[in-house]
Amino acid sequence: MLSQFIFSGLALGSIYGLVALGFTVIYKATQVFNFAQGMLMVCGAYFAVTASIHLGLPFPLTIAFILVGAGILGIAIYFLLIKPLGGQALLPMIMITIALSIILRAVIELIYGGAPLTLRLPLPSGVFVLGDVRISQLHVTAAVVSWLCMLLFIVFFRRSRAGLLMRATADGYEAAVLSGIRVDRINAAAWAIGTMLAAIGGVFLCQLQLVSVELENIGLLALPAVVIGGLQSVPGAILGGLLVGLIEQLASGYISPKARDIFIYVPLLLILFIRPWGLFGQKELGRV
Amino acid sequence: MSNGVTAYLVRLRHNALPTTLRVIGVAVLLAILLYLPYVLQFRSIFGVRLSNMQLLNIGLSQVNLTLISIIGAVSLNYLTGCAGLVSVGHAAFFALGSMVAAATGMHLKLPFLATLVAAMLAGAMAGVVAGLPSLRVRGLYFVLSTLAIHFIVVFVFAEYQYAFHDVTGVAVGDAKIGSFEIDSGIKWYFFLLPITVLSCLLMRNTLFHREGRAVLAMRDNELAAAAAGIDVRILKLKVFAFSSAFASLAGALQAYYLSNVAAEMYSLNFAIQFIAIIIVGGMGTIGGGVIGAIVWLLLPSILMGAATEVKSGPGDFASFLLAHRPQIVNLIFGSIVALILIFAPHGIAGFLRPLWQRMIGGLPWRGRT
Amino acid sequence: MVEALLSVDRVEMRFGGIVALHGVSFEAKRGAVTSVIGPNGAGKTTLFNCITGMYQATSGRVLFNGRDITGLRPHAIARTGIARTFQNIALFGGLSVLENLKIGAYRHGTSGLLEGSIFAPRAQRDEKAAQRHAQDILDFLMLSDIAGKKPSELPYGVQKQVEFGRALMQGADLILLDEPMAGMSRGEKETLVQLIRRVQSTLGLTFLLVEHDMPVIMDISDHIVVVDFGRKIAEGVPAEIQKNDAVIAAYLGA
Amino acid sequence: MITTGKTRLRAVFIGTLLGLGACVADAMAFESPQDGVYTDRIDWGMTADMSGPASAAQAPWGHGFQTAIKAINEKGGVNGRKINVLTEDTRYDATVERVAYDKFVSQTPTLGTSGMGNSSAQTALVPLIKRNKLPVIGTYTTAKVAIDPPTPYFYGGFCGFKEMAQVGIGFFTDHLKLQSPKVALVHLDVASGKEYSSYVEAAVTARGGTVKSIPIKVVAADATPQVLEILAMKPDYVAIHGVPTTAILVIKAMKQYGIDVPAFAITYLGTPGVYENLGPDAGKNYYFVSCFSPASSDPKAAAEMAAAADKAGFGPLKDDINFVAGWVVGTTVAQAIAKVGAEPTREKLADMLNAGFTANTSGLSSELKYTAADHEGLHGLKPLNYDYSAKAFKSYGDYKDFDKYLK
Repeated sequence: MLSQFIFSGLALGSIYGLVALGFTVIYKATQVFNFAQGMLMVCGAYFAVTASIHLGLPFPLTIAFILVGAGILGIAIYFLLIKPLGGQALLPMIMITIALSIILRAVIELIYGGAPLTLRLPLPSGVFVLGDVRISQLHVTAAVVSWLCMLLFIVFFRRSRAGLLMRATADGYEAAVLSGIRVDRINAAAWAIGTMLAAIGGVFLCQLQLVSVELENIGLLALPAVVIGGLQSVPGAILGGLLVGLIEQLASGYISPKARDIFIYVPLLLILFIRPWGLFGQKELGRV
Repeated sequence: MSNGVTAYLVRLRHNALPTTLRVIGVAVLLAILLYLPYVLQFRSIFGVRLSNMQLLNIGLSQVNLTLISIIGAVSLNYLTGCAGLVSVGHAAFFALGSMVAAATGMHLKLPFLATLVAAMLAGAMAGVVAGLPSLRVRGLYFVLSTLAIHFIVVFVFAEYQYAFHDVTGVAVGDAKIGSFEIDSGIKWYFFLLPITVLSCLLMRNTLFHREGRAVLAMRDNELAAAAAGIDVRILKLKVFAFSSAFASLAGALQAYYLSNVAAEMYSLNFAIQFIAIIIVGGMGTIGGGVIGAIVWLLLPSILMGAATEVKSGPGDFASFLLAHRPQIVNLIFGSIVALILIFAPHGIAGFLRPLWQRMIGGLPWRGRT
Repeated sequence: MVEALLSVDRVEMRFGGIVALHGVSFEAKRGAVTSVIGPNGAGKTTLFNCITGMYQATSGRVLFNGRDITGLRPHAIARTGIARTFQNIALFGGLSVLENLKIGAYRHGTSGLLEGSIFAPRAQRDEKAAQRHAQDILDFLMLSDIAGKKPSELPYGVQKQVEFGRALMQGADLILLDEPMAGMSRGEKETLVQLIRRVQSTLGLTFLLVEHDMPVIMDISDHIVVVDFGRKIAEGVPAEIQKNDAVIAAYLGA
Repeated sequence: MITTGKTRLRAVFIGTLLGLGACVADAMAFESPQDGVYTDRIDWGMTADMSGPASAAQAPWGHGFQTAIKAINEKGGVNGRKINVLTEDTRYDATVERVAYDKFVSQTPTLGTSGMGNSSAQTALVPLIKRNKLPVIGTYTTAKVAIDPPTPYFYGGFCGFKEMAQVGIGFFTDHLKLQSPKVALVHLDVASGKEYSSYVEAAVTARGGTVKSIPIKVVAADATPQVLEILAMKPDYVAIHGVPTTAILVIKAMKQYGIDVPAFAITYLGTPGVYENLGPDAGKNYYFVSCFSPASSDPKAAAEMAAAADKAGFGPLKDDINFVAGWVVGTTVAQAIAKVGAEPTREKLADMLNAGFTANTSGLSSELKYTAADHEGLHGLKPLNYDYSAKAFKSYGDYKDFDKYLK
């Protein structure tokens, strides 16, 4: 039982981690706490529907289509909504992302209709049997791909020039402007990457379930994940995601599915009290 | 003697409309407020029957629910706009208010008005608890602590509902004052209107006195406020308690109005709706909360009514619009919020305030952003 | 000899591994103007923050009016009778000048939120007292004409004066001014110097200043404390400080 | 603050007078409320979640209802009048449901209303329904308090949870030839899930069996914990309450863990979408019980509905149980209005239904009959599943065959 829960928890957690990572990237670059992250994830699932069903693209092209679509969407969101609002207080920035999710939901329903859709991508769907433990191949694929994406991102973030610029921008907006970095481009890129990561998460979730705007609620579990991990921390987001996945499975399995929210949000409250900067984040120096 | 300051106050008064005009203004406003429920109930004005669209597709129960939401929105605006404590957990206090009203009515057999008071007291106490994280964390981290509190309260509500009430929800008692039962739209209107006006006035009045002004100072600069002797931590808890008491009152009133409420009602979207209201209306002003609630609750209905009227037009397009009315209304609505955020950061109230001030000169709904 | 109103006793402040203050001690005499000078980054503002409770000193004591105020929270220290201004003006942007001043009267009132909401007599009394006091201060500062303006509508120098007025409103015994002259024109500086003198003589208040402008410092101070790299390097009346080798070295060296 | 006390008092006084004057003027002109019946049309209300969280199921219901009325109007309407459906999108929000109901009472008066697919809101409205005397005919879900005892002016329109539990348990216990069945019940941790759970328990206990109730969250992303519990229990069959996503998660996870027992779901989960998503492998063991017949399970009975659906652009929905339910309610409403006669009123309509009324649903549902003692309407159900090779729903007998399980 336990190992079973841990495996499925880690698999789900990897997807959350992926979405949370996208969230962190956006937050680091533009200081926007993105409540629409769940809806961006849903967009990924619907991009897959368009590519695979409406356009009939083969699988690799479908993937490319999703990534390009998500990238363009992210850039468009940055320039249309986030930039014009630039540097406003906390609440307007939160609200604009909520407005974004209302708009995206309406647009999706206008294009695809409200009913859930079924999408079958050629991903492995069998089961590995290891002794007592049965592991869904889809879970394993989701976890492996999520980890690959995370690794790719970390390499990009740490090693590439663009990643360097991104980190520089995140550390200080003014300094970045002064040193000649084109902050807009970097921020737009962050939104593009954040949206792509969410979209990949969405593709996997819609394989586990249906393609539906209601997937947003699951995507919102990325919120506690990033807070537990520490808003600014890339590894924190990933580990936070894994932790939320594990808590979800163990709490549902051993106690009750209702208890899930409590087991996620009570620790979150405790963490806010004890280590407000998250488990893996860095303490921000500031005066009281 | 201070000539400059007196001159300033006199100037305020002189910019105002002449007294007779002001009297007429107040009288007309009052007459409209008194007459409004009858117009909506009988769908006619001075005996002339009005069509639904002439009444903007608005009904009396919408107005009553709007009155309740105004209390909720203004209390959130007090917390978030005036004290600078951003909360996404406001629905939790609605839930708490309805839960306490139901519980004190059912288990303690308290009468209607007493349960409202009990709900306010419970809201104030819970507000202190919900405010505790504000002593440790600020900004976004605080927002998330309110999110956590939202989920925890809704969980408790659901457990209470399943343990003591029907699976379909928590049934609150009848709204009875003595033997007088508030059972019609018009009765509710005349019960809610004074409560709403009074709640708004109570919150507004604080801002013109010592501690309420300190709340605004704390929002603008916590450090300077502390240097002026304001105990910022205690004040935050007080504001939380004050605002939550009104939110709980609104929750209890809503529960009585609907007569049955379920845990599922208090979703995150419900809380987010209040944030949207104060942003649309205008942050940090009482008027902002009022205008925001009116717009947010009534505009969709007006849009929906208008969409129903649009029956002609190029065939396919019109039928597409008709079939997707809700989505189109959502789309328009989300876009309006985004546009207001980008182009009118002070909300509709911020937009109207200069006009209003020029008209009456004074600062009746104190403008602050 | 006049007694010390404020005495700072071996105050040390560390941020992680960095030591910002190495056991600084000095006294501010009642009714006098004491200035703290030193090159940029010498720890002057840190010292102010330690005195007013914005920072918790790592060790050492601060005595005010004979009472140990070390470790008290900022608002509690303010309530013992210490007012301050900030290096970067800290006015309340959402409030008018008049209201900013009324905040200064906070510690003299007792009415709470609930009393304010129902126009309780106590709240009304507090409000009237604050209004009167604020009008007096505005008149004193000759700022009455701008009572209804928001801080953002005022020039920098006037904002500094408003902040000064708010400190006066607090009715404190000791006022800490953190670079009150910074960014001011010659004329504005002179006005402020005269103002401080006037307050000092009419109200008998004690001042502690952090300032860069040497002529002003030499002109206004009764006593000067010089800090550099977190240490006190000299102390004395202006004439002594001007001749002190360590001070000259610190300024020239920096 | 600036107006002095005296002038303010005067203003209040004048305002009050003006307001009262206006009210008197209005009261004089008060017209008797019409019941939404006009010379050429009858207004009828319909509420459903057309864009909110429950829209995946309720929007098809709404379309089914509208399609039925459209078809009737095209045949000339009812007694010379067209039925004009006023649709209100409730987004599964109890306050919006309340506003919509009040709207149909007097704002844009209708002869009656249908839908109301939110059981909490329905419970809240029961006292109002009694007081306002606006007939509610054909609800998408039926709250227990509304029909037990029967609420005047309230008539259900969907299969009841109790009957679903009884027929499902009865059929599968006999079908698998079990003496004391072991049943695993996966249900949502919300109100209706708890209610269904109690009915299943009663039905299983009556047959000497055991039941284990396993809750799942509406927004679950995975059903591993639930299925592991099923695995540990080794049930004879599984009963499922939930939304399409949770049903899919459970069935898929059951397959993953090699649990090869049949599962039957509540009516709401018998949609082509669920079967399509499950695929033939996992879907062959998935059944549901229903009081409605999807078009493909009985093409002859569904001929008229299928044609109307195709014409209205809802062709793909005709196999959706929710669409059929909406259609059945639509035709029932039209028949009821027709039976009342040339000048229908709310009161006459409710009196007629209360006196006894049987709708002709042409085989698309089990018998739909209202009596003074029974306002629920539909009782009979049958088990169905999907034949992937024939691309059609397949029913296991006729509705009447399973009446023996109803208590």
